[in-house]
Amino acid sequence: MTNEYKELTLQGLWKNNPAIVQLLGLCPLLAVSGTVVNALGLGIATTLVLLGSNITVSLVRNIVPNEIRIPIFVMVIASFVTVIELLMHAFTFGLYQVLGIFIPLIVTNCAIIGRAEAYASKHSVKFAAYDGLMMGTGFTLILVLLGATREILGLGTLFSGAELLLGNWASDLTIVVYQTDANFLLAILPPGAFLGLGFIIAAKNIIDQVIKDRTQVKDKKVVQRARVTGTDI
Amino acid sequence: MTKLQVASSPHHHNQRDTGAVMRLVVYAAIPGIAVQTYMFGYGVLVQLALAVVTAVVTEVVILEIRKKNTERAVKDYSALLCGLLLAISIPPLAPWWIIVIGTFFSIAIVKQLYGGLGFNLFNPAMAGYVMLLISFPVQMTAWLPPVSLTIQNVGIWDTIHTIFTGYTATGFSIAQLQATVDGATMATPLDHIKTALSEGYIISEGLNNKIFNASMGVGWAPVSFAYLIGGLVLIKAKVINWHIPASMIIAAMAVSAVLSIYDMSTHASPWFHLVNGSLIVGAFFIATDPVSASTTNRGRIVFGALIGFWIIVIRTWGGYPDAIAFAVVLMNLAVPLIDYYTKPGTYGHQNKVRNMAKPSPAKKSQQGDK
Amino acid sequence: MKGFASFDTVLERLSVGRLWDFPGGVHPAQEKSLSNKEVIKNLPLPEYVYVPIKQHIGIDSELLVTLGDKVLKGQALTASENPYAVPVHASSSGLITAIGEHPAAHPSGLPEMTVTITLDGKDDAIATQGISQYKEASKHDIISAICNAGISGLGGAGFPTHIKSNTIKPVEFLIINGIECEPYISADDRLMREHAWQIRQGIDILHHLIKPKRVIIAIEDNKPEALETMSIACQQQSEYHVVSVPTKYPAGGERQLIQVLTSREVPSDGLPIDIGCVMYNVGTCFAVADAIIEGKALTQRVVTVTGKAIDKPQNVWAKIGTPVSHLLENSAFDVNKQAYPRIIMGGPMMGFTLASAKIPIVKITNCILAPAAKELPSVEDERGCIRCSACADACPVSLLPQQLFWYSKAKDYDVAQEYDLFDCIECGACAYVCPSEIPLVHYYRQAKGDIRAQLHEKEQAEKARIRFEARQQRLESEKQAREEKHRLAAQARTKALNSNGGGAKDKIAAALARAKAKKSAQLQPSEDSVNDGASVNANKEKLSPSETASATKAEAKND
Amino acid sequence: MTATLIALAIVAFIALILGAGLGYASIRFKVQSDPLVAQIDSILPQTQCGQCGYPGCRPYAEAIANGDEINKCPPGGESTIKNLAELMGVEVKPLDGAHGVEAIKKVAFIREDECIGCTKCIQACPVDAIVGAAKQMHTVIIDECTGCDLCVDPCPVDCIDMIPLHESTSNWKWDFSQTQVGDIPVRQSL
Repeated sequence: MTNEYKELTLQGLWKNNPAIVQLLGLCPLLAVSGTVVNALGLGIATTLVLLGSNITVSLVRNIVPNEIRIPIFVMVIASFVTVIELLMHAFTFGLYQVLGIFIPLIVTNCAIIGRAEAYASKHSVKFAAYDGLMMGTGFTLILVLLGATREILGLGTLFSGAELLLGNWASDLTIVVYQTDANFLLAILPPGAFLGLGFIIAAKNIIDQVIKDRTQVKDKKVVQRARVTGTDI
Repeated sequence: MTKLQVASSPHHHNQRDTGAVMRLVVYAAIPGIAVQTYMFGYGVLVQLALAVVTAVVTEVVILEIRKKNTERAVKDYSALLCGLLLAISIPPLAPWWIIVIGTFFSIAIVKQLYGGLGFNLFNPAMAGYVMLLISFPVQMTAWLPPVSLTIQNVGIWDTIHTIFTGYTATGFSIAQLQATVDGATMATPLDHIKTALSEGYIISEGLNNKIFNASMGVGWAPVSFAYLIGGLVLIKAKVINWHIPASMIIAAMAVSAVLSIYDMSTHASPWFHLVNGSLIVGAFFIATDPVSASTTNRGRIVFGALIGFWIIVIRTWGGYPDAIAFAVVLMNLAVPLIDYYTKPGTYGHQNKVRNMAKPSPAKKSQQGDK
Repeated sequence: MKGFASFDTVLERLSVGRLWDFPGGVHPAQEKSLSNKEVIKNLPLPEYVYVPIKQHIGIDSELLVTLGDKVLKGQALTASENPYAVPVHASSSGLITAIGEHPAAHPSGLPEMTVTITLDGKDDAIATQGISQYKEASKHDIISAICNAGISGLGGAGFPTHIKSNTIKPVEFLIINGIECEPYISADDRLMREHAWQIRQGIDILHHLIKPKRVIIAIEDNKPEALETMSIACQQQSEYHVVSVPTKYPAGGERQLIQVLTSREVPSDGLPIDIGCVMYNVGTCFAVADAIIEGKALTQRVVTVTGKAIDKPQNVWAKIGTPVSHLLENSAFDVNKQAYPRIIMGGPMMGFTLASAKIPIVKITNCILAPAAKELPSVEDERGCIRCSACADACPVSLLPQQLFWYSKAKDYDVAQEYDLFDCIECGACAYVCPSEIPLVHYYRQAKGDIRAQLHEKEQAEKARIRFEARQQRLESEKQAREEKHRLAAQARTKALNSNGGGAKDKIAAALARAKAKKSAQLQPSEDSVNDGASVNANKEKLSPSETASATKAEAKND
Repeated sequence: MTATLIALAIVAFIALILGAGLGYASIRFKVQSDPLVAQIDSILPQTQCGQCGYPGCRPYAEAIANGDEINKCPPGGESTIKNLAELMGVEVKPLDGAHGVEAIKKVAFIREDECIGCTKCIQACPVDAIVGAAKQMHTVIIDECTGCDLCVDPCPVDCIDMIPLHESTSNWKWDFSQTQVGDIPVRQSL
């Protein structure tokens, strides 16, 4: 793996993660991360759109006039979202119904247009594609993490409703972590998403701080002071 | 070696520190708590003890983690007060973990995560209450009837047993305890009216119930009045200003008056709204929490009035019977905005330098306009 | 009509004794009875007096005396051409034994230029000539007599009195401030009780100078005796109103008192004169009477020495320049009653702690306060602000002290100024009521200091930029001029060469070639014999400094 | 199928119109940005000390405008970095220690009895704050001195000191940590 790919991986998954660093695409992130399966479904959909749009934007980057690039990116993204929506409608109808409005809303996911504008429109196709993949994966990971947390806290289960995404065989995947009659509704409700996201971001910052403290290297450099004044009078 | 004391003026200080202020609020709540205990049983005291212990322990642990001065923070009694306010708001026989989770949430998340005393955006007790109410609606609405109406005599041992196991020592569940003398299941007055209205009854029919005594909820109205006394003491002692309680109560009464004039049969009277539920305790003890309330006097009036407005709106059209917590938390959000637009005019800024020799008529009329 | 009542309205309300109020304010325990029971005492002369050259908010003056001079009481030590300057005087007779730095009567305790006089104990005064018939004298003479007597406001700010009195704007109310709202202090109280008549004379003089429509003598209602004596002293003058003002701190603040008496607000960017008011402290009136009628300079003032660590709290006549230690010794200061050394100059609300007991009494010193162990307990550590807004309720100028505190602490000075930081009068009411014991005023002072320093830096930077650019331009134009000169010279030479014909040209070329050959022959061996570094150095000496710099740079790069 | 085609055509048409509008707007409403360099220059402290590695504050301002780091100015210190970060929309960074440390403001002072009148410091001063002439004693105009210390090195006899600005009662900033503990009577029995 070359340096660029390594850097892109790091950027997408950690350093510049769209969900917890750039805080983009919060609307679907907060809304559909109630369970792991919902989160995974939306995450995959977003990743696919991101991949497609990054490739396309990168392909056309040299022929798009600067002034109207944003409308064009939006059209590209909208087309891919429509494709994904139709695919989900066809193959994972249950999930399609659960996610509802949030699939079309991927069009307005700032993470996607953000990558198109910030990266894909300036780099070659292979890098843009890889960037899209990594950013999408980073986004999906956070979604799944948040979904898992909320699902465990709120329902006491994991992977409930897996059949919606993977077909009927997957209904056995559901894990019951604990049984309760007093569900912690707050975790399932939107405030739970905000709180959960806050804690994930806090955890990330703590880890970063620890890493930084460990790898504190002192690079000494010497700077030559400029003589402001000439004396060649 | 005694050190030379150099300091900025003033060298004189009022002797009432934060701890004293908070203590006064706690003392002022005592009559209310006493009446509440008398009316609703020992559960109130048990919840109070649980809440206070949880609050102080949480505060200490988090302050230790944050490497802050623990001792002084505990001595300011703010955690204790927060636990107290939460404890008096929840049903006396709610399971123990309700109050523990609620208090922990109030202190750890709502107060300390925002930076501790003075930095919290929301009223910790009310944010904790909201969290509990939306997370555990069943447990949070399981109010017992006032002691005078119950068939079961719940003693102190029964109370503790119920709070920790869900059943009295003799094996009754909360649902059984909720039954009144005439066998009807009991709810709070506000709940009762809400249910009655949803079942198509009109207000006067709803009031025609054992739990009401001249439209005052048995047990509820005395508690309100006891808190009112404490609140007036607080105003007298200048711990709180009159602005928030006054504007809040007046606004709530005004809104409900308008509504009940509009339609007597489906909207309860202002008097009903005042004495049933937590309007008074909210106005004097909860909305006046200095940290999360507005900080200017004009702002306090706006803040209180809007809380009063929301209380009636939520009680009338909302999904929950009582609304203090929602209204307070909602208005906490608006505080920075209110503060910004209610800055008092600084001395000397109304009139910039004028010419005294000939006060021009234009300027005079301008003043008149002001 | 907020903030401005007409003359008639004010008069109407004065006549029935109805006043206005200012917002906020606090009621600290008064403690005035410690010191206000006994008459003002005269102290034995101190050994030295330390007279700071600058005692007012004006400009530094020029010294009139030198080391070793003998001076008499009332002799001017400084003089200045600047109209804002006020002279200082020797406060007793003696020898000038030092002129140098001495701890100043300032919160910082930093030294200031001070004249030290070793007293001879005779207290001989310089001959004086008063203007007893001041009504016949010209306004200019009276004003300059006030100035020469060294009078600057004795109330606290120390604004030169002659400037204030020399107003050309019409004045409706001449207000005499006998409020003394700080706890503990009773200097003005005693002065009014014992010297009401002379204060009246001072008021008469000021009345003659300023010609106000009315005179209001305002005294707080916790000083009934002073109220009575002043009323008796002023009963003959119909346009003098002696007014009892409700006790509330800081009612004695100039702007607050004007608001209480007239409901008018001094514009934040203006002076009381802009709303037709002028205010003097009673002590200033007393000094003015001394200066005009007796011709005496301001050499002493009443100082309250009080506090529970003082066994004999009292009011004394203190010579300007008397070290604080002398006052403490003569008032039976018991150091063992204090938990830690702490002497406050001024009142407990706005005074400052002293770093040294050698600090002298100055014209604005009204109190020396030595609190005992449990009196005025000092604040340990501040706690977090609980946003209770007790400070806003106490603020007499309707600021939001809490917001100011946030922004001052965060060094967000632009916003702090938006919240009118500079309208704060530093009265300390906010910090007094703060339950978290935050030293609010201290934060404001630091913020104000920083803002002033920033402004100063900005000005300096702008000046430096202009000078730098001017210099660059000058260097550039000099360089161009030089190049132009060289070019012209070269042109002239070429021209000369061409006109002289090929022979001359060849000759010069030959000469040049010879010189070049010689030079290279000389250089060759030296370069062989020394190392590279030395040759660089050798070259360097031929270079101009700027080239040296670049050469050094090149070397550094090579390193 | 025709329905799709019609939709496509409509969308294409709308896109064309809107695109044209956008293109026009981008030319018509082009914003002339403020001269950034001047703004940056006004934030810099104008000591002209060269510690940033550029000959003067303006060259550094130009460098920042072209993307150089904002943390190279020791005389300006934290507050300058903060202001620059705000202006440039970048994150605040700690001062780059390689360029020097933020120190209290000093001014140059020439020990006049040692001065030989070589004028080297005069040539070195970026703001013409030193007066004097060849073979004459030089002196620093304290009010004009920026404290850049560029005059110290060129001096052949090392007679220039950088001394901190005198703190007096008029520029004191309520910092009690600097207050000298004086001779206030102290209780003996402790």
